[in-house]
Amino acid sequence: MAVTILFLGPLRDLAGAETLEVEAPLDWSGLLGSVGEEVADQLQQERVNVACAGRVLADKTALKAKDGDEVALLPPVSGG
Amino acid sequence: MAVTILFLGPLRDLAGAETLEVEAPLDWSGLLGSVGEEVADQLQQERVNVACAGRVLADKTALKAKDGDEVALLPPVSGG
Amino acid sequence: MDPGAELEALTAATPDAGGIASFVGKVRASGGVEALELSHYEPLTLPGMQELAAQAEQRFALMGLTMIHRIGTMGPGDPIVLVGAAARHRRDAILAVDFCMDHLKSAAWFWKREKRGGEWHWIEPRIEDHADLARWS
Amino acid sequence: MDPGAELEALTAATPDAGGIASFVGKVRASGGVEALELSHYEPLTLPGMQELAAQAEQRFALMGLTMIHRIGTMGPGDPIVLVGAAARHRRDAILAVDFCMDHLKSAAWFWKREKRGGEWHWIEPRIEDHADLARWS
Repeated sequence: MAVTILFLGPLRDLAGAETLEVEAPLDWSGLLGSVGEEVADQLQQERVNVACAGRVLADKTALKAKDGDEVALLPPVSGG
Repeated sequence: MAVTILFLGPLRDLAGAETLEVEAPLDWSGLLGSVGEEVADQLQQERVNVACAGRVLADKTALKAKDGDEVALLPPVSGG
Repeated sequence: MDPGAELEALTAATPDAGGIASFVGKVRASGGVEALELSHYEPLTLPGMQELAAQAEQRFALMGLTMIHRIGTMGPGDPIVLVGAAARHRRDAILAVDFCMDHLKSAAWFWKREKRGGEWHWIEPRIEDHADLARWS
Repeated sequence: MDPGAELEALTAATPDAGGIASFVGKVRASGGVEALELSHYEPLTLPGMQELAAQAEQRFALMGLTMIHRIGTMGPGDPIVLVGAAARHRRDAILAVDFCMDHLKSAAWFWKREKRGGEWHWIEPRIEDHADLARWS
């Protein structure tokens, strides 16, 4: 099993992929190291959120993804 | 020719009629004397307006209706 | 009055609008009201509504505005009034509807009475309606 | 999505409401947008909208609330989002629509991009959208 990183909205273009499979467990520094420099830069901005296993993290630097978790990278939204 | 007094909304019930024909010309005191005590009481309240010949009077006591004019007595409105 | 058809027509007439806001007021189906009667005074009512529409267009950046107020006797469930506003940006549309409805409720030349238990009762605007209207001045 | 049919259904489901307010957001027919694409993140988007509906029902005295947001690719003139609110009193309905739209625009899990001149461009919320949202907190 592994952790699936999911790129949403404009981060998908930056990553050049929809998803990325990485080895579990995955923490914040592991995430920054896995996604490439451009996405890592975005991730460090306050306006980008991270969800793990369907929940938005109040503190994304506390990420602790385990086997089978999906980690979604959530840029600023724009609906309607 | 004459002046037609038109009772709108609840004033119609108080007057017991839709319209009343009176002799021209008609001024404020003539109006008060023509419409019966109950309607006259209402007319003296600020929230009741008077229109003459299709225009709401800024000062209803300045009413000067002439032959053929319609004088409409307008109680507080309630739409929608 | 068919509110759906009116809103569809407004939408079709304003292809460049980003959105359409609307409000439809209707006779409540319960609460004991058997019928509602709206009367007006033609020489004032329509010019007043045209002036209201002009004010709304001055205040808000609108692409279209529909304002319909029925008169006569209506039954439970019947629509009474419709305001629809089309605008580039949504808040202009929503605020225009809010503005027009507040004025139609307590500053347009309509008088309303309800039939309950076989008897007609005249309705005056609620205190809240006057307070709602005062927000715009 | 058929906004007219949705509003008709909401009206039919709330016979005791005194009014129905609504907003329909759509793709503008001009301005050079060839297509609009809305994406979402399913594990968050629907629960987020359900939470938004619960907040609206807590804040306003509503009898019914319809909230639909499309995803996928849409063309000029297509509806994107619909909010309809039924209430006893009109201002609850109008304010609920205003509240839900402000949140759907800049606090719900949707991402929007536009195709112009054959190229896709991601859209961020406008400054005004954030200001609109801040009114409610």
